Amino acid sequence: MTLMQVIFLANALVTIFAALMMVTSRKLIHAALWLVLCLFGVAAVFGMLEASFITIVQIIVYIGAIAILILFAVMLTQNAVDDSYKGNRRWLMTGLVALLALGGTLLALFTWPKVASLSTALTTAQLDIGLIGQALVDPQGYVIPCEGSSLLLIAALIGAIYVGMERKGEEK
Amino acid sequence: MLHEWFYLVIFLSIAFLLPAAAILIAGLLSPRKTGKIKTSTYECGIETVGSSKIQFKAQYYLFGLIFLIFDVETVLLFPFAVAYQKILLFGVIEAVLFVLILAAGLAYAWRKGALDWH
Amino acid sequence: MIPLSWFLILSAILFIIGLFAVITRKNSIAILLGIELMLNAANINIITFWRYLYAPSGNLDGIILALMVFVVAAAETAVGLGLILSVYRRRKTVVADDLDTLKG
Amino acid sequence: MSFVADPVTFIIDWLQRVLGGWGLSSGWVQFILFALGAILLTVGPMLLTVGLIWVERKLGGRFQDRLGPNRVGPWGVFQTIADMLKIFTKEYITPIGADKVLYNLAPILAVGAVLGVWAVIPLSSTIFGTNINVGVLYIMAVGAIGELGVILAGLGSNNKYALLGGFRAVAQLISYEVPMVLALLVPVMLSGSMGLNDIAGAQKVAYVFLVPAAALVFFIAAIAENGRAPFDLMEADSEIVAGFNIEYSGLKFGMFYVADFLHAFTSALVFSTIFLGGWQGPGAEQYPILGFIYLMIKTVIVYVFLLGVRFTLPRFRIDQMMAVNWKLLTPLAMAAILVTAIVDKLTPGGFGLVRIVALLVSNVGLLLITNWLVGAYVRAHRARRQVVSGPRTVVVAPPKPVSEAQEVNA
Amino acid sequence: MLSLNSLIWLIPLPPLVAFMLIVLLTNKRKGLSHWIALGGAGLSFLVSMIVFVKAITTRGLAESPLGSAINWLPAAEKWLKIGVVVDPLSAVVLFFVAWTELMIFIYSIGYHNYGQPAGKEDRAGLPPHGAEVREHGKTHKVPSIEPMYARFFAFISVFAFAMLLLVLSDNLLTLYIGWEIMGFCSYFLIGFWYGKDSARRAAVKAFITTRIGDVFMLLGIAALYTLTGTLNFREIFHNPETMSMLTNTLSPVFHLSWAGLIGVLLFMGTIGKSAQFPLHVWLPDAMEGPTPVSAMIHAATMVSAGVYLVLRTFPLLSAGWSPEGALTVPMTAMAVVGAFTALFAATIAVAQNDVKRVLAYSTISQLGYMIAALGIGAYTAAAFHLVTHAFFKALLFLGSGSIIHGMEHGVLHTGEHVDPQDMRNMGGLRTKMPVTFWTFVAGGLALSGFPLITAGFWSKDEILSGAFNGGHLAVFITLAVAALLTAFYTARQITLVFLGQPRTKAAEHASENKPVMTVPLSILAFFAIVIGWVGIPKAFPGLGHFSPAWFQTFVGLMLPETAAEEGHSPVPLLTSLVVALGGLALGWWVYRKFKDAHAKDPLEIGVKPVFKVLQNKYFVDEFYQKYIINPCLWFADKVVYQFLDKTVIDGALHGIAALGMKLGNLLRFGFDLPVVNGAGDGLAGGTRGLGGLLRKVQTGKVQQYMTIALASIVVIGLIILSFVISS
Repeated sequence: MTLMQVIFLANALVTIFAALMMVTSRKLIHAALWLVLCLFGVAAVFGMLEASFITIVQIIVYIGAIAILILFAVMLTQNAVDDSYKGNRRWLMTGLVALLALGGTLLALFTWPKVASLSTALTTAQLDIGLIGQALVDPQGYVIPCEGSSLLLIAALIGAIYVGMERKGEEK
Repeated sequence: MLHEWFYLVIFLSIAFLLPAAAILIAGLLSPRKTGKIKTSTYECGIETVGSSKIQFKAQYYLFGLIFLIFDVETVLLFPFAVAYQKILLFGVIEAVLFVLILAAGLAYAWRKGALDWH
Repeated sequence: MIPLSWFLILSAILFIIGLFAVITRKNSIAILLGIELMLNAANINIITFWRYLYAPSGNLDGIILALMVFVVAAAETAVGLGLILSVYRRRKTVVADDLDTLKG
Repeated sequence: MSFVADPVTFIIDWLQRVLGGWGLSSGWVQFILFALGAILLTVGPMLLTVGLIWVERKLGGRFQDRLGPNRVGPWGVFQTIADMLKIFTKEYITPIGADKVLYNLAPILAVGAVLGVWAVIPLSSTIFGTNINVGVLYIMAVGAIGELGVILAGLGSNNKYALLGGFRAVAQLISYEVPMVLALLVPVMLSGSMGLNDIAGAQKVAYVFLVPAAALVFFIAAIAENGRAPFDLMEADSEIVAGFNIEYSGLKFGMFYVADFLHAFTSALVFSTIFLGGWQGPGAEQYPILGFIYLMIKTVIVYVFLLGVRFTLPRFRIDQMMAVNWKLLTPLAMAAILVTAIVDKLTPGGFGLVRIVALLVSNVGLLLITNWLVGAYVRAHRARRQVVSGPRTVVVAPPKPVSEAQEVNA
Repeated sequence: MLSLNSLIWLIPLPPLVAFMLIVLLTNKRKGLSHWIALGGAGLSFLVSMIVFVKAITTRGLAESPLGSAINWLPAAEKWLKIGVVVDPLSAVVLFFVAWTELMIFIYSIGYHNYGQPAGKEDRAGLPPHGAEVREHGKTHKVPSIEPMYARFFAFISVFAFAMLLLVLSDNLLTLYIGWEIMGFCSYFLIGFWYGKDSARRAAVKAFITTRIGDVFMLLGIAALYTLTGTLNFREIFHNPETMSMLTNTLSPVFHLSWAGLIGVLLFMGTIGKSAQFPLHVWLPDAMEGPTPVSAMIHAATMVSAGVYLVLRTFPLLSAGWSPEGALTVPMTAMAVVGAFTALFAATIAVAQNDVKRVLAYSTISQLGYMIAALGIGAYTAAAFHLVTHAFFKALLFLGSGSIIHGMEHGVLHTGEHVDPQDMRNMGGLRTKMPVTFWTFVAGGLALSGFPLITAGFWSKDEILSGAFNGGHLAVFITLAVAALLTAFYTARQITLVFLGQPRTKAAEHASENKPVMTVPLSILAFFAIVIGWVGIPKAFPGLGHFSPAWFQTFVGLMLPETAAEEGHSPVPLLTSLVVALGGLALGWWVYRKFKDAHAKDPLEIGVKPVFKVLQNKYFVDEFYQKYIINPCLWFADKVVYQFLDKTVIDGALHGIAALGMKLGNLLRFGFDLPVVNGAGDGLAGGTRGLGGLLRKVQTGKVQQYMTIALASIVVIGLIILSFVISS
């Protein structure tokens, strides 16, 4: 068991624990915060996979923006009744189905030949962010996803604003 | 590559442990006499009014939303910025287009009055 | 070195937990949280496959796809929360089960 | 490399040899060295903060034509130490109903986030925490964690005003992070890398002179990020009773205080690294230690300038603050990016005079245009309001020239 | 282009055009209509005279007759031709037809009181009742004009067209068409006053009886056509091998040769048309029609058409006969029927009181003469008698019309209700109506065969000598007796009508008719006398060698092989003299003292039972009614209607309908409702049930959908996995 594997296992445990706590925590704020912790774990996993840009983006976008937005939303809808997952009746059955699904996927996973392949070292050149930048803007590369994402973003922005803004009519 | 992140992990853990340790020590040093009045929520000294859960205005969500969109935009722009010296004018124009589209988004928000804090 | 399977197992577990959250939680924001978790699990998978199978050959598909997942997640959360808030403003509830007007 | 030129690397090599000698595996040696470096870079700033507090209170007094602390020790130098000791022994009062975990975690995150920045700042060409290739983004990420700390403080201390203050602070922080980040894009574009070391190294001519617009935007956003001076709405007494750290006492409150002061100095440090060339200076390559001194000089200058701004400008109202950010800074930042991107691409590479002049002229032009636009906007805004009051036969005193800041929130 | 041959076509057409014009355009205007009719008849008269003169002057008319033919019906690969022909026979017949029809047309103008005022209560369909006229103060009744004046002229024009078509046609088909149109016109004209019930019944009776004859005739024509493939006279009669084929091949009926069979069939047509014995009943009843019609039908056209047919097809009937040999079957039939009818009709004529009915029966007997003559082979004699008879019979009929017209004038004048047609009410009209008297006497003498001067004598004499010379004594005797009776009833009629004193006031007031009626009478009288001289036979002692015997030679051309041999014995001459003069004297003597209109007829006093039988026409009508008509009616009613129609056909239909209903019900309740509807409803019910089932799934709760989706993904995943693992 090398150091990396130990770190990975520790991190995996923390993340899974955080995820479980997120699902089972009664208060919504706690659920959100457990999610943040879980996101840190995921960022660590990205770090281990040597995708430095993705790690940092994960932290900035997910924790920096989405988590905060979620916290805002939680605060905005605080007066709604706090739900306790125990109350609703279906969790046992879904739990079983989920486990079954998990078993199924893992089973499928092990039938896949390359499952145990190991990673190979990456040269620093390959890790340069500039490559991504070039790829993003190069017409042969991924310019369409890039421009597409900008369109998606603006659409989301306009949509969310339109939906989110309180219209004069119904301030109750 | 890994040892850099390694260093950062160590650095951050120390960065978080240091104040924790300080607080812990202060906790030990400082006296502990809790009283009902003392621990009640501080309302400038007067009794607390209403429940602590108050109705929030929608601006918080709107600003959070706009921040999120622009945050993601900036993140996507950074690789372009890094590769800026190496790409041709065409790439630049595309990035400019990218920024302009989102500027349009900002203009829309501005026009719809989502940016005002009322 | 960490074999590929470990990452996939981790992402599978996270995905299932996310799914479980989406199905069982009553509060629609909790559902959104679950979705976020599932998206992250997917992202782990993407980056893992990129790292183990495509990184040596310099192919950047994985990274770009991951970025796209981020963009989509951001957009989805923004609009989702917007919807939830407007529903909350009108219906005073965020419980998913109350919103069943599309009942057959 | 002699000790004088580059003491730090000299010491590191020496230590490596010593620890190697003790028969430890290279991994562990690496670990110990990293730990040592990290401790240095975290304890250093904490101690530095003590000095900073003193400097700030002294200079604040001077700005406001008063003495500032001069009782404890010569010129009040030990005043902050006295405060520190006091704070250490203050009692922790945690409000009932407060969420223990969040309440206690908040100050730690706040300080940790600020300290985190020091990891990536290149103190000199050779001395730096780590030169990860996503340095600038790392600073943004650490900033995000700082915001998280603020939120936890608000949420944790079961107090209506704390909650409201917390969220208002976060709203301000995240709004100002947008122009800051956009401004950071410009130096990255010019230097071609995100690592702060590379940016500092690439600044043969300080970027302030190349892209003053971006520098200005970054500077204003940095001030707002700190929650200092004109934007210090967070713990403004007149608004919401010391903002989110109402329920804190003892060192937890102290920690917020430390975070606040350190953040100011750190942002000055980042500004000088990115826009003033960091350790760039005559003979910096040969004698890295010189680089460190240059950096410190530049940072102090910027810090003093920060304090100047803090102690002169009155506080923004929250809607004005938001308006300034979204309606002025963000568009300006975007315009700066666009202008520099296009102009830089059109002019020949390298630090040729043409490129410098072109960039400088375009940025200054941009600043002038924005200034004119703001003026026009304000006049239009006031004119419209003027009409609203409409003609009244009562004799009206001639309207005083109302500056933008005193506008009363409708 | 108007060559003579195509001119012939012009003869029949003008009356047809006149008919069209009258019917379609001018039936409202009486004057205009009768001028159009007259014009048509006049034009055809002129053309026929031209053609007649041309025909007489051409040599060898029989071999190459005038005429032309056109294609009419496409029959298989060659066309069925129709055309007109003028050979000696048709020329002669054309002559007398043209003359008589013109006279009748002129006469009928007067007869229908053209120019008289219209009667108030006169209605179409009934004879006019006379009109009130106010002249210088007093009103007196005057004969009113016939309301259906134009209609009358239209029909007689068509009648003329039909007769001319029949005469001129060169084939049996158009002959038959003319024959049928005449039958049709006779129906219309007899039933002219359709208001009278008796007129309607008479018209139907005439039409049906002639129809019976026509049917057999059609059979004959059809047989002829099938055998020879053509109906053209010249192609059949002048074609030796067809004639030999017809005579030699045996027909399936009674072992008759085909010629014999067709001959008999055609002769039956003639029996119907010319009112010979079995089918003569319709002719006396035909008197119901206006007198010009009776003249037209019973003198000039209709009846003579029958004889003309036999004349035209004589070669076929007499196929295989030579003057010395035995008579062929059709000829014997003709001889027997002809002779018997002659005697039979003569006897009935004697006992009739109606002036027109006497003439009707006399016509039947004279036709019997002609048929008998043809039966014994006296071809030219029959033709000659046909011509002479047409003239004096037309004269007699128009004369009787004039008498009746006069009597009606008297009746209207006196207002006395007495039958203007009954001879007993007349008497002493010779002073009242002199022209009618003299012309009527000329006709009567011609009919009875007054020697030397009247045409009737020469033609009847010819027949008698032909009969005698041909050795047919039985026929000779019956004809002689018939001649005696003819003379007797003619004298009877003349004395009853003209001689003596007027027996009723109406008779006293009878007045002479206008010239428009008397002029045709005198013209016909002239012909009745003169026409005889044309055919004086050479063998006649005395005058014989002077006369050219033009008629015999001219008409003789038709039968080149049977040259008329000259009979030398004086016996027929003597008998005809005796018979004629004796009959006349006897008739005058019996009826000269007949004074009282209501007194019994002297004959009746004499031979009461015989008279009664004769008066009632041997009860033939009653016999027919009882033994033929009633059974037919019974058969029609009971068998055809009751049984066949009602029970069989209706029964079958009702049965089918019932069956259909049962089947329908069966299908409906057996198959339609349970199966088809059942399936449909079942399907609908099933879908609704399924819908209900599925609705439960649509809970509207998003998370439930997610669970279902997850469950299905898992199941599918496992299945796929199992495959992956197993393979």
